[in-house]
Amino acid sequence: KFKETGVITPEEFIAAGDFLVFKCPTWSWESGEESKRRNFLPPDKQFLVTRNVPCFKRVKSMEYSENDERVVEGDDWVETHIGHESLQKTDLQEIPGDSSAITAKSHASAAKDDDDDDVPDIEDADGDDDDIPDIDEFEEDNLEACDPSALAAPSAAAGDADDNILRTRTYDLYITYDKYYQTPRLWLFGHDESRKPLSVTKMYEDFSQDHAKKTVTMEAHPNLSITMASIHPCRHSNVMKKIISNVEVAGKELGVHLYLMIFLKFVQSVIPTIEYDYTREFSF
Amino acid sequence: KFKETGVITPEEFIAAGDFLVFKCPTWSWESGEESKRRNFLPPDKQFLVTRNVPCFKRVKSMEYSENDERVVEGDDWVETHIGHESLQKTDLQEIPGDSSAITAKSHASAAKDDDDDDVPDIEDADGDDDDIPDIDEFEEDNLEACDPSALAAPSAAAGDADDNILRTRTYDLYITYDKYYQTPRLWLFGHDESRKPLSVTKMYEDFSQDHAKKTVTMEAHPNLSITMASIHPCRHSNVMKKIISNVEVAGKELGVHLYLMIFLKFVQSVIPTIEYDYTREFSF
Amino acid sequence: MAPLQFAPFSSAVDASFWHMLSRQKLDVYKLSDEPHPVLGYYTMGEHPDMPARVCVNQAAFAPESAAASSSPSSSSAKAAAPTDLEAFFAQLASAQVASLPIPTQSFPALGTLFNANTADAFKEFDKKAMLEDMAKKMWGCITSGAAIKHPALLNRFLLLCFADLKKYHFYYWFAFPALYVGELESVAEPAPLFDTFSASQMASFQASHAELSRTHPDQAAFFLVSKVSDDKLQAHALADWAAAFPAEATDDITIGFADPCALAKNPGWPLRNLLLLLSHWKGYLNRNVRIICYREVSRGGELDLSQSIVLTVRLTPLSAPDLAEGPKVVGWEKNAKQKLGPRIVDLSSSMDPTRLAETAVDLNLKLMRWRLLPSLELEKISSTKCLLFGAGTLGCNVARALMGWGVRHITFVDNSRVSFSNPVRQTLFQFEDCLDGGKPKAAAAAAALKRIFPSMVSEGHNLSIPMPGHSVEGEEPIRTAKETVAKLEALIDEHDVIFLLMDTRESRWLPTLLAASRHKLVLNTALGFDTFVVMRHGIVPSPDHPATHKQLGCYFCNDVMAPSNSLKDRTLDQQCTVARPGMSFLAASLAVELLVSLLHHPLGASAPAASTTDRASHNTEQVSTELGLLPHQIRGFLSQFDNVLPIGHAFNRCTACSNTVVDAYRKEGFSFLQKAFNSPTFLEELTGLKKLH
Amino acid sequence: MAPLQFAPFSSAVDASFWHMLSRQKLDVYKLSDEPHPVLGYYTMGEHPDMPARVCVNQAAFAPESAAASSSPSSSSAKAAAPTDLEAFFAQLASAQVASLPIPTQSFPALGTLFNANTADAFKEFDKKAMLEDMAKKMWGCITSGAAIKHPALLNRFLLLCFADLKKYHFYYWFAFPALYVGELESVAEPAPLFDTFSASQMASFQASHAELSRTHPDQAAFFLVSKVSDDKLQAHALADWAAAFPAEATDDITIGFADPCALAKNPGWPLRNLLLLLSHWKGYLNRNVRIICYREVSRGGELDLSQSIVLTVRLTPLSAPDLAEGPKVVGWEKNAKQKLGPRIVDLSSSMDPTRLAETAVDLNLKLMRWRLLPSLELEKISSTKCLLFGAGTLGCNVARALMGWGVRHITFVDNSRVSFSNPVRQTLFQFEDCLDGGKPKAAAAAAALKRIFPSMVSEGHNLSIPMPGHSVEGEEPIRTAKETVAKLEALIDEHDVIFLLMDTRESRWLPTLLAASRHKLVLNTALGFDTFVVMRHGIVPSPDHPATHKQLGCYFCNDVMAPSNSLKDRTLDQQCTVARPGMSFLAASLAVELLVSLLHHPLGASAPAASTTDRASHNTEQVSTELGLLPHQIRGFLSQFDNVLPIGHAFNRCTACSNTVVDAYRKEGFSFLQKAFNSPTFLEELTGLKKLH
Ligand SMILES: [Zn+2]
Ligand SMILES: [Zn+2]
Repeated sequence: KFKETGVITPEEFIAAGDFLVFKCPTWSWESGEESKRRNFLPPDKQFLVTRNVPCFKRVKSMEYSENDERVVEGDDWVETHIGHESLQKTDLQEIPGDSSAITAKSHASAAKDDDDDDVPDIEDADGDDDDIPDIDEFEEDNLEACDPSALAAPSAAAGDADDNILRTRTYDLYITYDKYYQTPRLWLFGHDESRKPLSVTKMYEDFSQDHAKKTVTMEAHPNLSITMASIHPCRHSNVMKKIISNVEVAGKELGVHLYLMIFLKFVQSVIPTIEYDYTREFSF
Repeated sequence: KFKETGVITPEEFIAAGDFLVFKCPTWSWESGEESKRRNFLPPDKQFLVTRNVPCFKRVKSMEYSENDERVVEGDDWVETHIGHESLQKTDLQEIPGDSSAITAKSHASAAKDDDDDDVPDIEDADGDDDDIPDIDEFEEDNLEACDPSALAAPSAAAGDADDNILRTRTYDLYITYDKYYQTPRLWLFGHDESRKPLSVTKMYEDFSQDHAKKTVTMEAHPNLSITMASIHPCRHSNVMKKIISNVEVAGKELGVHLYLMIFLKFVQSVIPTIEYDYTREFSF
Repeated sequence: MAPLQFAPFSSAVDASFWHMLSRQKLDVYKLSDEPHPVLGYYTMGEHPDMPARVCVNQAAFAPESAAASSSPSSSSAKAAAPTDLEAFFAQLASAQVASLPIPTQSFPALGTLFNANTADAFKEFDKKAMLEDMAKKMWGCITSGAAIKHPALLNRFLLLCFADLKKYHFYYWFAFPALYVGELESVAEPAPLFDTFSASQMASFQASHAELSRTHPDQAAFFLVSKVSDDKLQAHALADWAAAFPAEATDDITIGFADPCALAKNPGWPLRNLLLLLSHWKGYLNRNVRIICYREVSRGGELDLSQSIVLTVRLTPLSAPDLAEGPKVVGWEKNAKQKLGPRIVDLSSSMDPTRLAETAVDLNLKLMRWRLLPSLELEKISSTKCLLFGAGTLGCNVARALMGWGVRHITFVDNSRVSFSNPVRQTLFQFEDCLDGGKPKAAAAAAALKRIFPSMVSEGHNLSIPMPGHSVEGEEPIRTAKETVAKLEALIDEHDVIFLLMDTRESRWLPTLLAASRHKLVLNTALGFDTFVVMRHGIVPSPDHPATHKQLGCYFCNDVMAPSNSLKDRTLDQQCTVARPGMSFLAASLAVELLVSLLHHPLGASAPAASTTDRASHNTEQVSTELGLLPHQIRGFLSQFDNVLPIGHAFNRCTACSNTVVDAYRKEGFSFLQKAFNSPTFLEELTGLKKLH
Repeated sequence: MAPLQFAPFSSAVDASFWHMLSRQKLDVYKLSDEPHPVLGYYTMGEHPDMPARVCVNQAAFAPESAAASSSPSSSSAKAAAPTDLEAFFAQLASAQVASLPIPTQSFPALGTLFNANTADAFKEFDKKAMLEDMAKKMWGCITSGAAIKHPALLNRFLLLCFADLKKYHFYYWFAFPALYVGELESVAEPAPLFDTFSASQMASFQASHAELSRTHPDQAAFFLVSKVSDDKLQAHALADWAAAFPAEATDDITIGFADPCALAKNPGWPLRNLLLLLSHWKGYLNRNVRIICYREVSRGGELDLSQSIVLTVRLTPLSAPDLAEGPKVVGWEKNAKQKLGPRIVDLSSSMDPTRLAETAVDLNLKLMRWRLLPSLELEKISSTKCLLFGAGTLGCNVARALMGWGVRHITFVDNSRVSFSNPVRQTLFQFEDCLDGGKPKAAAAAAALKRIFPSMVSEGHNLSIPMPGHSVEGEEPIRTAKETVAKLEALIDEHDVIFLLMDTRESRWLPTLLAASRHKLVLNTALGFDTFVVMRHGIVPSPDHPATHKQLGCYFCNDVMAPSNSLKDRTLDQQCTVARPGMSFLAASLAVELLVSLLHHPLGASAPAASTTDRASHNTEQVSTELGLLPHQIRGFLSQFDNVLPIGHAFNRCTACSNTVVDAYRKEGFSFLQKAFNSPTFLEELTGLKKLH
C-alpha cells in the first residue's frame, strides 16, 4: 500500500523506526514530554532522535553531488504548484463551471538563493550576543590548576572568527509521525561549535538553497516545547512514492520497514552537509 | 449662527437650558455621575431632566394631529438618504471619477408600521415577569391594619389586563448635549403604570411609528450608567434649521435661548402622546 | 361629613438609583446592613390621574457621600454610615435644603435605607418594628419642636432593599410613615382655591410663597398663611406663629402645604403629619383650621395654581393615653396588586451588559430593515444554524461576517491547533491562543465568538474528517472513523447551512456527500494565491423540494478524478496554502452575502443561478433577490479586481453528489464510505468516471 | 614516553533540558536550592573532530520525577529532592541502568544539579568546595567497593545553573570530576585495536561485549578482557576478576572501557577514574595493564570498531599522604574561550513566545516570496507606517489586512467609544471593551493589535478632527483645535500612508489637505449599503517627485460643494451608516491590497492609474505590478458582485488638494484652517468653486 501512495500508518512508522534503530543505533526512540504524548503511538516510541550529528561545512562551500539530485528525480518534490498566473476571464467564461481551471496553469517560481536577509533579521541577534550578559565577570581563572593530564580542546577558541580551526556545528535530528500527511517529518535543531543554538539565518546555511527555503519552516516540535526547523511534509508522500518506484524499477523489492531509511536518503538532498548516521551509505 | 446651521455650542446649550428651566420648572439641570462629567459643561449643568411625565395613551390609539406634521415640514427630517439602488456600471463609466455619483440617487424606503416583532423579542420577557421571582411569598398582609384615612389607590390593580382603569405610563425625559452633532439629544426611560421599566417593545408603542423606528436607538446615557431610548441626533441640525426658518418667515425673530423650546416642539412629533411639560403650549 | 381621606404617596425609583445602589453596595456598604440616609423629593400635584410620588434617583446618595468625604475622621472608613441619622437629617432639613440635589420646585423627603444582603434577610426585616421606630423618632421631632423649626423632618420614608446583582433584580419596599391618633373631620366640603379666595388674594399669596421659598427654602413645604388685608394674603414659616396670627385675630387661622396630590377632594399624605404637629401644638386646638392644599404647576411657561384646593378641619386635643408610646403609625406602600408587599424591578435590560449587547446588535440590524430594505428577513437569517468546516482564515472571517448579519448559531469543525503564525490572519485568534502548543482551533474559535458577543451559541468540534484515499484500517482507526462519521452526520442534520472552508480538496468530499444526501445547502470556498472561488452546491431534489431547474453542480462535479488523487491538484487548497492576505476577507464575505441573499429567494437554496451576463440583463427576477444576483459560483481575480459568475450544472458521474454515490451511501452507510476511504479508485469505478480517463 | 593525556568531556545540553528545567523550577524547585539528581549520557567516540560529549536532555529529570511520584511519602511534598543522593545514584547505577531513559548504545552519567535563584547566587557558588565534596563521595565509592559493583558511579558530573526565565537565558557550568594522584606513563605508543588483536579476536571480543551489555548493562562502560584462547577474547564485569584472570596468568591483564573519545592517540575522560580505581585495587599494582579504548560506532548499518585503540600503562601504588583527604580532583569545563567560566545560552528564539510568533509570522510571509513572487518586497511592506483615521468597521479590517501583510506600525485616530453593537462588526473589539461606557476606540484597537501579535507597534489617539463648517470659536475651543491640528500634522509627518476610514465626509477634509501638502499617499474608503469606493489620492508633485503623469484626484476633486455642506450627501458616509456586513471586509481588503501593489511600482504612490478597460489590455506594464492592476478607484457593487475601476484626475478648484488650497494652508497654517472651519462658504469662494454653482 505505501508503494502506491507514499504514505504509511502509525504502525508502519513504528516498524520502520524499530528497523532504523536496530540497523543504526545512533538513532533511538524517545518519549518526549508526558503531556504531549500522541496516543496513536506507544508512549516510549513517540519519535526518533539522533543527536550531535556533525556538520563540517556549509552548503555553499560544497560542490553539488549529482547523485543527490538523481535520487529525488530532479527537484520535483519541492516544486510548488500554486498557480499565481491568474486566468483571464475569457478562459473561464468559455469553460464555465470548470473548477479545476483555476488550478490548471502552474509554474514553480525561481527561488533566490543569495539573499541571506530572507530569513528573519530578528534572529541574527543570537549570533553576536547582543543581549547576552557579559560572561567575563563570571570567569574564575584560578579555580583549578593546570592539569597536565588533560588534553587541550581540539577545536579551541571557537568564538574568534579569524582562526583556521575547523568549525564543527552539530545538529539534533528528530523524526516524528505526521498524522495529517501520514508521513514521517524531519525536525532539526542546530548548535554552533561552542554548543550555542544556531539562529534561523545560520541554519539556513546548512539547508540546500534550492530546496530548503521552500519547505523549511520553524515550528514547535510536537513532543517537546521547543521550536525548531522542520521540513514540511506536504510533498513527502509524493516523493517517497517516486523514490520507491525508482528503486523497484531497478529490480529490488522494498519492505515497509525500509521506509525511514529511504526517507533519510531523500532528506539528504535538503541537508547535504549534515552527516547524520551513516544511513547514507546504507544500500537497499 | 445657529439659524444658518441648526447647531449650537455648549455655551448656547447652557443658555437655552437655563431659559427652559426658568420658563418650565418641571425641567431641571442635573449633574449625573461624577465619573462621567463632560468637561465642556459645568458640573451642575450636565443635562436636563423632567421625570414622571404622563403618557396616557398609545400612539396607535391616537388620531394624527395635522399640526404636528406642519411643524416639522412633512416628515422630511427622518427621511433617509442612503441610496440602495446600486448604480449601473455604465453610469459610472460615463462619468469616471465622479465620487458623488454613488450618492446621487437615493430614496426613502417605506417603513412598516405594523409589525411589533420588529423590536427585539428578547425584551418582551420584561412584560410578563418570566424570570422574576414570585413576589407573593414576600407579602405581609397583616403588617398594618386597614387605614380609613388613606385613600385607595386611584389606578388600582395595574397588573390585570382586563380592567378598565386608565393606564398611565410615565416617562423620564433627558436632554444631553451631543458634542459630535452639536445639537441637543433626547433620551427617554419609560415606566409602566406600576412603575416597572418598560421594555423596548412597549416603548415603541409610544413613539410615532412613521418616524421612530428609523431614528430611535437604545444606547447608554452619557451621564448615567443606564441604557435608554434615544432619538438619534444625526438629522437634528437640519430640522432645527428648517423649523427656525419657518418661524422666522412667519415674522418672528428667534434668540438662541429659545433653541430647546423649539427642539421640544419638534420632538413632539416623535412622541406625540408623552405629555412632557407644557412646552407644547408655549408660543414663541 | 365624610372622614377626610389622604392620597398616599407612591414611590418612583429611577433606574439610576439602582445603579448607584449597586455601586454603593459593591464599593461602600459591602456586607454592612446599617441604615443609610437617602434623599428623595416630591413635587406639587400636576395631574389628578397621576399618583403623588416620592422620587429617588442617583442623587439620593449624594448627601451621605458628601458628608463622608468632607468628614476627615471618616475618610478612611468610607463605609461608615452617619452615626446619628437624626442629627444628619436635621442638618439636611435646615438651611441646607437649598443646596440639596433635588429639582427646582421640589421638596425633600428624608429616607432611611436598609439594604439586605440576601432575599431572606430582606424578607425577615421586622417591618412593623422598623416603622414604629421611625415613628418614635418623628414624634420626638414634633415634641421637641425641631419639626416646627425644620418642617422637612415631617417628610420621611423608609426604604428596604435587596439588590440581586447577578440578575439585576432589585427588591424594594417603601414606607411613608403617617402618624395618627384617630380620624379627622372635615368641617366643610373641600373647595377649589379660587372659590375661596379672590384673584388678588391668590396672586399675593403666590408671590409671598415664592418669596418664602427663596428666603427660607426649608419652610416652603409647610407654612402659615395670614390675611394682611382683604386682597392680600401672606405665607409665613411655621415658627412665625406670632407674626402670622396676632392675638386679636384668633378665629382666622389658615395653614398651607405643598400638596403632591392633584385630586379635587383629597389632600396629599404630608398633611397628616402636619396636622398631628398642629394638634400637639396648643395654639391650634379646638379651632377650625383652613388648609390650603397648594398645587402650583408649570403650564406653557406659566405657573398655574388652579388645581389647589382648600379644606377646613377642626383639630381636637390628642388623647394622652394614645400618646403614651407615641402615636400610631401606618404607611407601608402597597404593591402593584394593592397588597402589602414589596416590589421587584428587573433592570437586566438596562443594566445587564449581555442583554444590552443583544439589544444593541438587534437594533443595529433592524436599522437596515427600517431604513433600506423593509423586506429583509432578519429572523430567517438569525435563526439559520451554520456549520463551518475549517476554522482557519476563511472559517474565522465567515464566522465574523455571519455574526455581522445576526446569525447566532455557529459551529466549527477543525482538527488543528492555533499556531503562532495564525492570529495575524485568522481573525478569531490571538497570541494567547498559541501558547503551550496552541489551543484546538475549533474550540478557540467558538470561545472567541462568545468573547465578542456573549449571546452566541457556538461549539467547536475537534474532528479529523476521513478522506477518500486516506485508508482506514485496523480496529481502532475504524472505530474512530465510524464515530467521526456519525458525529458529522448528526452535525449536518442539526444545521441548516454547511460551509466548506478547509484547506484540502479531499476533506471536502465527505461533508459534500453527507450534505447532498440530506438536501442541505453547502457554501464552498477555496483560495488560490490571488484567486478564489465561492460556490453554492446544488440541492439534490427531494419530494419536499422537487426540481424546478437544472440541478447546480458541487465542488466535485467538474472533476475527472476522484478526490483521492489529492496531490495532483493541491493548488487551490493545499495545506501550505499561500494566499494574499486580502483573499480570505473577500471570499468569506462574498460567501456569506451570497447565503443571505439566497435566504430571501422563494426557492431558497434551490434557486436557479445568475451568470456574469445577467449583470447587464433587466430580466433577472428569477435569479436574484432584493439583495442582488444569485450566482452559482463567484470566481475572483484580485490582480484585476474582477469577479466572474460561471454556472456549472450537476454531473451525473460526480463522485460526491451524483445519484449513484448518494444512493450507495444511503443504502450502505459507513461500509460504503469505508470503501471510498480505502481505495483510491473505488469512486471512479462506481461512478464510471474511470471510463472517461 | 610522553605523559598520557585524556580528552576532557564537553557538555551538550539540549534545548529541551532547559525547557524542562524551567518547568521544574516553576513547579517543583521554586526557591529551593537543594541539589537534584539529573541524568546524562555519553556514547562511544564517532569522529575524531567531534569532542567527547556528556549530553543532557529533557529526560534528565525523569529518574527524580519517577522516584518522587512512586514514593508515597513524598507525594505531597513534591519539591523534596532525594534525601540521600548517593543512595539514589547507587540505585541508578545498578540494575536500573537498563531502564534509564537514555539512547541505545549510550552510557549513563550521574549528575548533581544545583540551580541558583539569581545570577549572583550562581556566581557565589563555592565551586572548589562543591567539586571536592563530590570527589570525596566518589572516593568513598571506590574505597567501599561500590564502584566495582556499579562502575557507573565513576561517571559523575556537577551542573550549576541559573535560569533567567524572563529572558530565556540559561547560565550553566559543568564539572566532570577526574580524581588523580599524579601523572601516568604510557608504556607503549597507543596503537589501533586492529594492530594489537587479530580479526577473530576482535570479533569474539565485540560479541562478548555485546553479550555483557545485554546481560549486565550496568557493567558495559568499564570491563575486564580475558584471552579465552588465541583467537578468542572475552569481556567480563570488573567484579569478575577471578574468572577473568585466573591466578596462573598473572601477566596478561587487559581492561577496557567505552571510550567517548575518537582520537588516535588519546583516551577519553572516563579512563581517569577507572585507573584510580584500579590503582586502589591491589591486584593491578605494579603491572603493565593493557587498556582497550573501545569505540564501536554504527556505519551504514554495520557496527564498526576500527577507531578503537589500545594503550599500555603501568599502575603505581597510590601514595598514602596524598590520599589523606582523598585524591585531588579537576574537571571544571572551560567555556568557548577556553577560560574557566560558565556558559550562557539564549533560548529566547526557541522558547520566548513573542519571538516565536515573530519568527512564525515572518516565515509565513516569506513563503509567498519563496514560492510565488520572488520580487515581493516584504521589507518595504513591513516598514510602511500606516495611520488610520477611523477605528470602526473599516479601520478594524484595514488594520487586520495590513497585519496580515506584515505591517508592524499602525496608528489609529478616532474619537468615539466602543459601544455594544460594535464588536460583531468591528473586528478588533470584544464584549469586554463595551463595558463601563466603552473604551475609547483608538486605544482599544491598538491594544487589540498587540493582543493579537505582541510585536505590533501601535498607538491610539482619541482626537476629534476639526471639520469645515463646524465652527471653532472661543478661547478654549480654538486652543483645542490648534492642538489637534498640530498633533495631526505630526502624525501625518511620522507615517507613510494615510487611510481615511471615517464615517463622515467632512472629517476627511483636513487629513486630505494635510497629507496632500506633505505628498503622502492617502487611501480613502467609504461604504454605502451595498456599494463601496476605494480610492488612492493623487500625489501633489514635488521637487523630489516631479509629475510624470496627470495628477490623480482626491476624494473632494469631484465636488462642486465644499465639504461643509455635509448633510446634502450623507449617503456614503453618514454617521448612522447602514451597510451590509460584508461590505467592510471587501472594501478594507481591497484598499490594503491596492496599497501593497502600489508599493511595488517604481513610481510608488505616483504611479499612473489603470482603468476598467485595462483588464482586457495586454499593455498594462505602466499601470500594474506583479500583484496586478493599479486602479485609481475601485467601485464595488455587491448586488452584482462587480467592481469597476474609474479614473478621476485632480481638479484645479478642489477644496482639498488644489494648489490654491495647499498653498494657502502652507502660508497661513492654522489661521487658514480656522477660516475653513468657521465659514461654510470660505473654501468655495477661495477656489472659485462658488462661481460654478
Ligand atoms: Zn457533484
Ligand atoms: Zn482634490
